[in-house]
Amino acid sequence: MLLGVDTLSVSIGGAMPLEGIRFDIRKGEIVGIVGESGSGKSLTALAITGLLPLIGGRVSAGSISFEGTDLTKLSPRERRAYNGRRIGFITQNPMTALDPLQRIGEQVDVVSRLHLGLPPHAARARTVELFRQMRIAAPEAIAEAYPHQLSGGMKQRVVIAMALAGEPDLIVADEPTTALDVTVQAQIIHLLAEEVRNRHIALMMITHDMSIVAQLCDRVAVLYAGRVAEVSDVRALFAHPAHPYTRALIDCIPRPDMARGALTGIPGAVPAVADYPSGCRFHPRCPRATDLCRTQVPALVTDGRDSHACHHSLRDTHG
Amino acid sequence: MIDRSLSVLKVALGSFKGRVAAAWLLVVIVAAVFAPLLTPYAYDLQTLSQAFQPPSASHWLGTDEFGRDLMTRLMYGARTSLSVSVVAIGLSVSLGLVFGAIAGYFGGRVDRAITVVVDLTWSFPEILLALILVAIIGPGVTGTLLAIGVAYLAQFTRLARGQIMSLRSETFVEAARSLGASDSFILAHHLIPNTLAPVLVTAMLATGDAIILEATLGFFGLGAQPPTPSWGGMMSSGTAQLFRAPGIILFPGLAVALTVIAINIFGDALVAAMDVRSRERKA
Amino acid sequence: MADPLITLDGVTRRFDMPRRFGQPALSMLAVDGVSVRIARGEVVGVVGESGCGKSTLARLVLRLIEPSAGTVTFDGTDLTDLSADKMRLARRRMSMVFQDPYSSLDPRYTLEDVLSEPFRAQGLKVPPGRIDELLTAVGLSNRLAHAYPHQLSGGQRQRVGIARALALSPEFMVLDEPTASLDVSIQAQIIDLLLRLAGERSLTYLFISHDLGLVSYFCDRILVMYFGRIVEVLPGPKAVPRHPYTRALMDSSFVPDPAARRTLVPITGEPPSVHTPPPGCAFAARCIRASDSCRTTRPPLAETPDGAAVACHHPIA
Amino acid sequence: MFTYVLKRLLTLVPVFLAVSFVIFMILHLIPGNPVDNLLRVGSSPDMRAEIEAKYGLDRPLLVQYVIWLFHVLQGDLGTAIVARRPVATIIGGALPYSLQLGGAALLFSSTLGILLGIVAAWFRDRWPDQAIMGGVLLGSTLPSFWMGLLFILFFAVWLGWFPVSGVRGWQSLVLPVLTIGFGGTALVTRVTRVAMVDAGGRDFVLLLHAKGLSPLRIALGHVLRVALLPVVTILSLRIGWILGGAVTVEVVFARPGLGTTLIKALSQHDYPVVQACLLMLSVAVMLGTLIGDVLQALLDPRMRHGHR
Repeated sequence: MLLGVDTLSVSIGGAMPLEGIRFDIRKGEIVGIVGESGSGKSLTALAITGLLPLIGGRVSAGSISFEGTDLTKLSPRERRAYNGRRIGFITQNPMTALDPLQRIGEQVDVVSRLHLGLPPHAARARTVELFRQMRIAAPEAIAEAYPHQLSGGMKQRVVIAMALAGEPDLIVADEPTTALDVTVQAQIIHLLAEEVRNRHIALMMITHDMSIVAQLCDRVAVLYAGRVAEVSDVRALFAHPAHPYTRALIDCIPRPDMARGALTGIPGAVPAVADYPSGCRFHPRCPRATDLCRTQVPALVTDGRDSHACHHSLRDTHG
Repeated sequence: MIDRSLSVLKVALGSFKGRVAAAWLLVVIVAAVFAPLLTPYAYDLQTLSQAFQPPSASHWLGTDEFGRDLMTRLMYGARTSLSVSVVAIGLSVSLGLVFGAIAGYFGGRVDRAITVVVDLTWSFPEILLALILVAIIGPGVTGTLLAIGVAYLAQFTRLARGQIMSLRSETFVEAARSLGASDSFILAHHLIPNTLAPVLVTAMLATGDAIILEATLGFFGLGAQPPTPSWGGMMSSGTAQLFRAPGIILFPGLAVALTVIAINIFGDALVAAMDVRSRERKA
Repeated sequence: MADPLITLDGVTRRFDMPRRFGQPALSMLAVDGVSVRIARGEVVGVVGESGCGKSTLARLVLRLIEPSAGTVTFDGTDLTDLSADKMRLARRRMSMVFQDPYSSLDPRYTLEDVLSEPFRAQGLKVPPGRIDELLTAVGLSNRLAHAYPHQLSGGQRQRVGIARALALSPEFMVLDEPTASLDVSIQAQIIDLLLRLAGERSLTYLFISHDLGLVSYFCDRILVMYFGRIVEVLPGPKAVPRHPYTRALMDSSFVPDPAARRTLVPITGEPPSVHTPPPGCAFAARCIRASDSCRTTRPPLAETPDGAAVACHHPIA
Repeated sequence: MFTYVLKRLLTLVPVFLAVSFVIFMILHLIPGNPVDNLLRVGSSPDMRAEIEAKYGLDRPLLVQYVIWLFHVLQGDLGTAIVARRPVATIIGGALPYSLQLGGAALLFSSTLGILLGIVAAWFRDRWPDQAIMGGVLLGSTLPSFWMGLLFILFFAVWLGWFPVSGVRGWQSLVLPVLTIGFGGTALVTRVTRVAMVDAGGRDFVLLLHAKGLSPLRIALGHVLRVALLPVVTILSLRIGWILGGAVTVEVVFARPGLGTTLIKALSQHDYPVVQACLLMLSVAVMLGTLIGDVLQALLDPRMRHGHR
């Protein structure tokens, strides 16, 4: 096991927007973290990359173990040694992800200089090679360019190259294609999948898009309102979801074979942290909710690596 | 509108700093308005035998070189300084809103013409503009008032124009237009109301700057002419006595400083209170 | 199509860029010669990527932007030469729902203010009970009439936007990516609501979107835009695309089924610069089927009897 | 870069024309006949005729302006009415003192202000920030002439560390620079702090942390550079503001300079001198914005490439 997140809770101010998160990632595995906005998926990414303090948050309970080391117990300096080296990070909006005043190449070079101890020339050669693998045309010229001279898709390739530069074991990608156009999104997903598979790097893919999950991931963790709804293998998840929320989320995507009127959505909206309901947080929007759901928080039931938190699991009825 | 303003005011007064600042402003305003009722002396009563008195029970802040009661002159001075500043800023705000709205809403050549003039004047220090204007209009209360008003005109035109421009590209304005709303309807129902709040807060902060500017002009002897007391004028005549009776300069300066600081603290509290509301809006 | 509600004929919009000192004047063709007819009761989708001109087209149809060339005819009247007063009257019959549910409502307005604005802007009285009726129609409680937008969720705000568009009982609505900034669960709610309203009030929609899957679900007919032009018209949601760009768009959208993963290598590159449009087909540089003629001659939009049309020298058979 | 500076200089030409026209018009806007305003009471008719001929005072206004501008550009600023000396000589004598004071004050304010701004942003909402921002509030609200008087009272009269007035040696520069610098530093500190906090909250900073860079390196190597852009903009726009402070402070400390010259000329209605002083200050303001733009272009590749 590469990464083990165990009963992780995150506090910001007095609120606890993330509670009891549990899932794990094996070496070379692609795991999707999926949920609507407000589900806590980006906070999970910040917790794993140790960037919570930047937004005034902290891990208030639980552990994040990376190859057996609990990252939450490390000093800031020790923690920092993991970033860029063992764990790469790709942010949502490539347009704002790069320092506007520094040349593209220097921004990538610094990773291999800092973490692999390469001298400037070797670092640049490595950057250019990474750009070439990212199918960036004229990589030497791009390395000398500034961010504003590149398109969004091109910048996201640079950000991916940056994440790969430290030869990490895990890349955390927070909605890396949401800000991009459909055709560019497909290019980037394709490229990202190819690179992590070839290098046997684990990928934690944060997304709201169930179709990206279906296309890319080996395993999936579904989050709702700061808690885990379900963790499962991707095929099992789409074929036989355990949690009604997972089912509903899949059914929100229009498919070519869908009849008009079949798309109804999920009633209501994801509650804000201050308005989390009692019991199962999904109960106000759930067609299967009972009194039990309204009062009792469902436990996260574990079955091997899979788990789900529902009093009336769909799998119980389907067998 | 009124209940929204009240709720902002309540948040602004929620902090200790905000309350102290508001209290001081209230004291100054009351002193200025009710000066004749609050002091037994006349502001221009010269009693040369009483010159350079130190602070005492009968003269709380002492007397000046002509034996005039400093406290009395300070209170009457507040009348001049506050009213000149407030009226001058009122002038800049109203004219600035009109120019800014015209430039921002209609754009094109009108906008470019206004912007060029405004940017030009904006890059000049207010004190220089005011000095030029006083030179043209002549010293005195009216001259100071107009000079300050024009000196700050550029700032408010810029602000109003910027507000209107950014509001104009808001979707709710486009929505109104898609429903058949006319230019004047949009101006009256969306643009002006949404511009008012930030302009009023800035106006409040600018009033503080205007008080300083008025005092500076007064210090140069270009403000209200003797014997009418103003904070700047009192300090101007006090320079000659700097070493003998520093109080003549100290107290008016302190009055200016405290009032301007109070305005700034209270204004910042208002800004913060409005920010809290807009953050609630986004959440 | 005997009696189209809307007819666009050669509609073009050119934007002049602000001139920079010592540089030649730049302009861009946001929409280039678009001709479309929309029948009463039809739901027409416009799909394309950012910068293809679809949002400009939406605004040209309602004359929120003046066309540089071409005409827009609404129920037999040419909108492009109506006087301001006549145009205001015409606006009672058409309306728009906007993409951003946050900036589309004035933060100082209560929902009641928002929903009475269409009447006030037209100089009309608000019919008694109309506000409640509109709120109910879009599935909002009438207790919310005095709420401010910041007290609502994104989905609720978008419902308000739809209610406002319905206020004057229009026949035609332009929907400019009404669900693009919403979560999928809310997107589905809104699409469901729009479909229901279209049925109940026999509305005609022009639906703008970047999501081919969504457009195929929602629309009767689909126009595909690339670089300011219509490159393909799909006569029905199940029609097989023939333009390589439409095909690429289709291959780029994933399916929510791990058993149906795409293995195709996606198209490369990005659209050309708006300031230096290529002389031939704008898609040629990214197209595997492109030939020399594609790079020099612009393919016309060729219609077929079944209502399909494609602008390509080498359409897929 | 050279062509960029040249282009910016060219754009300043119409601005200079506009400003100089306004300054020229002062003579016509003040009450009274322009000729009378250029002459001492009781001047001979000969001198009157000479002035009228020199400035073409019987010609249309625009022609008069061109003639005046022509003289000005040749360095002929006219003759002072009261001092009866060429204005250029008066200005030439005053300018070095003002440049000295303004330059020193600008250097002081920007260095200290940027430093304090960085410290305040680094310790945001903790006591060093609150202390600095308290000082900023004082610096931006206390009238500068009053501060000057207090400084004189305290440092010159009571402690005797520095001279009360005059221009003898560097000591005489300390108090005036401190006086202007108090307000100037407050301005720069506030702008720097806001810019640092704003830049520090941008997306790219998150990614820098994710690369494993140290917070200090991120703050000084990346955030500061981005934050300096608005600081430079505001500074260059407000150079005039600091020079304006110099006007008041020169008077308080009885220093020779443009400020004292201007105030004295205003009170003596010596309009050629007033015009010349204003012209000098305007040119300084314009050069300030030019230097700001050039600095901006040096710092920001987007400006160099003609974006924004």
